[in-house]
Amino acid sequence: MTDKKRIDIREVINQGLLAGLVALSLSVIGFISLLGEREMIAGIFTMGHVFLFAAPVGIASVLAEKIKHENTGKVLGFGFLIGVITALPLIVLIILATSFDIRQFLVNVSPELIHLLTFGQNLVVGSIMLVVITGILSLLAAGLRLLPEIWRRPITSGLAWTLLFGTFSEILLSRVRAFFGRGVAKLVFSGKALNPITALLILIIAAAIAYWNVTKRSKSEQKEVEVSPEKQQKSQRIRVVVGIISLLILPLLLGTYLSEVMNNVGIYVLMGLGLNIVVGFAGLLDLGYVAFFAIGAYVMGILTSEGHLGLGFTFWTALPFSVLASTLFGILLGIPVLRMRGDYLAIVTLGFGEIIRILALSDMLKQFIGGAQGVLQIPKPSIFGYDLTKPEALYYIILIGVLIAAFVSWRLRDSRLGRQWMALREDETVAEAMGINLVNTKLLAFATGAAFSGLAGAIFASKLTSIFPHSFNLIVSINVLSLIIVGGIGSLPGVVVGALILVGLPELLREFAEHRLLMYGALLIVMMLAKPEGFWPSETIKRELHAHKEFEAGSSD
Amino acid sequence: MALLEVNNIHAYYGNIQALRGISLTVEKGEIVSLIGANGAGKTTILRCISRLVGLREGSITLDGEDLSKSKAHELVYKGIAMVPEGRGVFAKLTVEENLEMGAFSRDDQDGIDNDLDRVFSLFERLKERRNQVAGTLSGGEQQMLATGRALMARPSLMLMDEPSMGLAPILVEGIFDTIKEINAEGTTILLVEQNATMALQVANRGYVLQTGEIVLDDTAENLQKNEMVQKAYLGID
Amino acid sequence: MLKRSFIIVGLLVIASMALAACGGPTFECEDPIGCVTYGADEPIRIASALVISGPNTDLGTDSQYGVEIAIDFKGEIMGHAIELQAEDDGCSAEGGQSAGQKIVSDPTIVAVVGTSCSGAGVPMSEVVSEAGYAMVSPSNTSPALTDPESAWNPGYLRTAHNDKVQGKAMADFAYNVLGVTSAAAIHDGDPYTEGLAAVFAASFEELGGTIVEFTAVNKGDTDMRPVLSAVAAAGPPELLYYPVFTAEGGFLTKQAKEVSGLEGTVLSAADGMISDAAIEAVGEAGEGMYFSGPDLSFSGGLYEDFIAKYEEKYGAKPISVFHAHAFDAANMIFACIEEVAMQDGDSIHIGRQALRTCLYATSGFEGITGELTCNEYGDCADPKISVSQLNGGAYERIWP
Amino acid sequence: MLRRLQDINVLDLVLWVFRAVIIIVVVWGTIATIIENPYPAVTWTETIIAGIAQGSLYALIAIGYTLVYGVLFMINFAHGEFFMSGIMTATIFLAQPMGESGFLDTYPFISILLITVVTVLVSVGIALLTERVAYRPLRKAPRLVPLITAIGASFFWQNFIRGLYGSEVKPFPQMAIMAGKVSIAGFPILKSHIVVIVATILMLIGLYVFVMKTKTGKSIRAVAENKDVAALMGIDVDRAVSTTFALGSAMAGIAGILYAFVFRQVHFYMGFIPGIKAFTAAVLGGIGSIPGAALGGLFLGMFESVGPGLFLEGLGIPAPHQLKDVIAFTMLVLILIFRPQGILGERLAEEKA
Repeated sequence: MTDKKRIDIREVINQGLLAGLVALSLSVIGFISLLGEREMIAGIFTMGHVFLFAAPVGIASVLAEKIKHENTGKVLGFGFLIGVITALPLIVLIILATSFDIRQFLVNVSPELIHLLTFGQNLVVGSIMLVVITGILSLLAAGLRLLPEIWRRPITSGLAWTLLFGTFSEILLSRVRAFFGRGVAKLVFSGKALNPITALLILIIAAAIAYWNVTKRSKSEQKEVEVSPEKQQKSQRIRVVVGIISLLILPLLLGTYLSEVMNNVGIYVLMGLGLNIVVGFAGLLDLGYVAFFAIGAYVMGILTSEGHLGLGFTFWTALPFSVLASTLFGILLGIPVLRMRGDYLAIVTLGFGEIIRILALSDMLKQFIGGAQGVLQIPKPSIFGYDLTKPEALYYIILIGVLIAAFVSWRLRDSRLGRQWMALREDETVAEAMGINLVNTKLLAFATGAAFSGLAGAIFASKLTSIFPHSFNLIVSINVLSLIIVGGIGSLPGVVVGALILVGLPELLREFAEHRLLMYGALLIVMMLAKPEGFWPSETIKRELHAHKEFEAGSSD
Repeated sequence: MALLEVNNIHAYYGNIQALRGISLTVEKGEIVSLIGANGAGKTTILRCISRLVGLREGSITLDGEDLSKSKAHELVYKGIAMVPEGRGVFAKLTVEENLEMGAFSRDDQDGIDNDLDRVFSLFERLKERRNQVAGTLSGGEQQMLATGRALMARPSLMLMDEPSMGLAPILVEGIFDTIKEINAEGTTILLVEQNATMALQVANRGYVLQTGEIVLDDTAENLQKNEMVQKAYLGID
Repeated sequence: MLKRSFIIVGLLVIASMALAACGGPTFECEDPIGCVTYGADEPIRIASALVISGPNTDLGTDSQYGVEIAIDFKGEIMGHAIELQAEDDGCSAEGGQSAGQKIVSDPTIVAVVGTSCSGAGVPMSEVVSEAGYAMVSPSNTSPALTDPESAWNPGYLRTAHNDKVQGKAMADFAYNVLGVTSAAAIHDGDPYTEGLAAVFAASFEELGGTIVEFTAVNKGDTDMRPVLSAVAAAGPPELLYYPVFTAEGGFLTKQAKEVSGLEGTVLSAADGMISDAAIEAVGEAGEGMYFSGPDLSFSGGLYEDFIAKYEEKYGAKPISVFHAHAFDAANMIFACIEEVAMQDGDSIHIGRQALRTCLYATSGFEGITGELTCNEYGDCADPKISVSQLNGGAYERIWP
Repeated sequence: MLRRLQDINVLDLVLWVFRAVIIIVVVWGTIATIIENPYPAVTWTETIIAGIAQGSLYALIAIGYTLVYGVLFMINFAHGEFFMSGIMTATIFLAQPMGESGFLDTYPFISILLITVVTVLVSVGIALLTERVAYRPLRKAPRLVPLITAIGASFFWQNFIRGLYGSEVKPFPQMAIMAGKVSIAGFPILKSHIVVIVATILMLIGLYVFVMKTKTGKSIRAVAENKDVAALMGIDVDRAVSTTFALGSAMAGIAGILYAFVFRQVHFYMGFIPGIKAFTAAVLGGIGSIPGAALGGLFLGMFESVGPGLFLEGLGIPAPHQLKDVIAFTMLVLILIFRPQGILGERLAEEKA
């Protein structure tokens, strides 16, 4: 344990090649060139460059951390070497692409990619530039590790914030434009990207704040501040109040589009809260959760539509029916799977989800629920004659739904039923032996989960004003399952965090367009490897996971 | 030099410390018994030695060779075989296949065939059922199978975890007779047993374990006479 | 500590934003739903909302190229450059709504070219209309979108043909030109496909033919033999019409040749399968097959210039069908901007209602796709449907 | 006690109603179809053969699922991508150029051999990489965690391959030796279907012999039962798991080749749905059981092919083939209500569920 890992030159070469392969892969799948069109800092670099250099810089940094106790020259040298080696596979690609037509096999090895890789220069000059630039960037990354924290932290923090602002510059641009007018927007941004001067400013401010934090913390370490429990309670209460107020005024700050994004997140939060009961609390793996969402949406759609299918209900009169219908289906679909376990349950529920979707799509039911043409002309909810058409207004409906669902979940978790669910999750047989009625407990979990999902579906239908069967495919179920696990299974705030990451973030990163699912997949893997308990884990699950970690046996490394 | 030397090992399950500085030795040709109550850490010691559980501190050496860097599947190549707790036969494999798995580390087909005959002569019952799936065997037969399977590796040291557990008393005697027989043929044995009476009868030496620590170690004879051992483990008041 | 600095930086940003800016234009807008003002050397901003991700990428990208070329050709309007904000409609209702909300959250955008897919068009036309914007779709063909009884919204127009036209034209071709009297139709559950197949079937029966089977497969299906066998058993029909997309269309075409009873059946599909990829996918099995679609045999110098520019700019022949429709859509918008924009010193003001009114009043507009005249519900296409045949690995226009 | 009895009775009642409804619909539909007799015999044979061929593909993919499940108890959601990636690569780099140059028809067997080698190498390579990076570190984590990484891996590979080769449908050239039909007992059957069925049977026998008779096969079974004890026997568990992944993905890769022979076009998305179907087939047959997976695959293929025509046509339901997945999943539920462990599955021990 204690002996320091020695890193020899072979390992450095391997790591460099690894970085090179990552960069090469990102290049040949068109990731780099697609993002190459998206400037981060106007005229200086694009998002494509960020991803191109991410691998060597990251790996050099990690490696440097491991060997930073050794001499400076070695650390810097190794860093530089990693960068140089990274460039080699890319140079091979450049040579291949310029001498053969490899595009007939690999469609994304486009001239734009080669242009980006060679910085617009010819083969030789471009390759040399590539080697030098990756080398120097990796060297700097390695060098950063050698700096004392008081310098390192401000620099990394400044860079991170600049990149963050650059990434979201389009959103920021629209916000700045909305609040300060186009004049200011033009001052801060060039096109959609950050102006170099703005970028520099952000870097300096963020670095200064980080510096201030570092120095302050080293001071505050000397005098530990005691916080009395009353004070803590009070600050907790203040935090809750501030939280609620900021939730209430959020749409005013966010504007139309971001409110729309928040609404999408909110609908997923509602579904996530429901599935969290089924999977997180009761441990029943449900892969067809979208079925209840669909049922809620379709009931709302049919009841309220102003088209030929509709029955003329209003949003508010239809809402109870939507929720009720999904709940009933939750119980109905729950019954045949009561005796199934684990993966059998998973595939059967997945089947249910598909059955509902296909039936919605089918010609068989077309005359009742619209088939492929969907249900159109669904009115938006209205309150006192005021139509909630704008996302900013709809936000409050969703917020209320989420708060109710969160409150119910929270109360259920600590209730008798909640403890029965936990017991069920731990061990079904033991739970049964303890006198827990498995049938009721399981059906209640399915019913509650379905009710939340039905509510989400009802709001979804009304928000979208038209529903099509394609909106209810398997990906939705997978998305909801992933978001509760990424957030931290069984944890209520985790659902919100998960939804923000998996639903909100991709909305904002529309540049990634066709690579969104690739990023999503990679994120899920990395996330599970690094933080299997999720971003905001519930306490019990965290404990369990750590027990598992410590259990590590000698047989697997 | 002792065949097996366990030196001051600490092991944890989660944050719970299961072993607190265990040291013990097993000499070549011995039968050493580890006795102790449920949860005292007996099984954990065997799992540490066989590398199924990681160590936080301490060392384990076999014939002077450090084992702490080895992986579980390498140990059998170094001469350690284990009869795991609950027997751990492969229920869906046949008796013969189970025994073949015991000889997984070996390539000498002739030698394996010989040893197969030897195991079958040691346990006649297994021979009758050689093509039967192991899950259908009785508890005693499964114990025979697990023991025979360990023998198939031709180990120099055999770790046995609770061989008598869940068996009828008549069978228990048979098992301990077999243990003696195996030992007589030259295999060193480290035995973990709750049935302290039997364990100390066959053993040369013994260790008494309490809540992760060794509280007594002596020859089997002396331990049998020890008042505390008699009270706590032998059921003699 | 990262959390702390996050909060601080976040607060700084929010606080600075909250200090909402003051000042405004001196111009008085009299338009009932608002005006867009572009100051000196500010570009006129239009948005596109086309499918530029997912399996239908080609459809949207091609249209986007059409818009980009329109911008290049136009250069500037009244001294203002034109800037395109490209959004993705995701070819889904959710995607359409998100894209729509994103567009209407930007008050500097004057009009939209989009959407690609009808499913995205339904919610988006509502969002866009409500916010007072105007949109012209190059490729929505669903009848619902311009049906005032259904999903029509003021502010929605399109240069693409209505499915009713294509389905009818195909039925006409089959019955009157090919002389077949029995047919079967297969759709794949896509609203576009289903609508087209349904119109075809209805029109064909109206003409006096019989539809022996109207059935469906699913997207993602590979083994079409059972459904094709059922079709063969029901007729076999003289003509099989499956207006689906490349993947399923490829399977249907190849397997139809292998199913007993369908050897003599004429195969036909629609514009979802007019692409180089589709030619490759159907391979030899597709020889002699018919494809209905918008008439792309455009002529005139404008189209030649367009294609030349397209090839120069994107290094390829057009990758899908609706680039010209998109080009026309953009130009319709430009023409109306020019008509309604009010010069005010270096600035210009565009009344949103005025722009809409102008668009709906478009009449006899000379575009690549023909002479565009909008009706009161925004159908502007000069609907020329043609049928091509796949001959020697290339589409050959044979009708009309 | 009484209350519990009541609950179970009600539950049983509902389940019986469930079963009865499905069975009545199926039987009624079948009888109606038979009376109506809409199809000639040739349609039935074609449909059945197509079902067997499709079922064979499902079986081959399902075996990979079941092997991995048997060893790791994890749902390897990415398995469909192993199936897709190999044949995609071979199509782009081998089959298409060879088809254009005519090599494919001049040397058909060499071509098939080359395609097989490349396909299997790529499929196995991707499977091993995925196992090493995304699954192995999580072997001791709770079961949902590797499920999520598997879903992640599925999305990742799907879109990676799409990025590499593009999103269009890629035609796989028709091979002359596989074109056309042969007549067996008076019924014309596609040559490619025969190839698929024969190849599947051979692969299944080969795999069965490997797993049951060879030392490696036995060691895999031992690892499946108990990893710790297997390690004590000297079996390198990591290697056994890798071998299992390699075996499963090789089967999937070969399924990909057979798919290309029958359907003659490949696509980056082609693995996702067969992956889910194979998972269904594995569960239908009893997950963890190799013969079960084969049988489940066959059942599923048959239900999908024959089911719509047989069960629904007679009921006068429009576009019955649209509902083939509904039939497949309903049959799954029906079978699992009768036998919760699948057709050939053993009752799962508690700790595995």
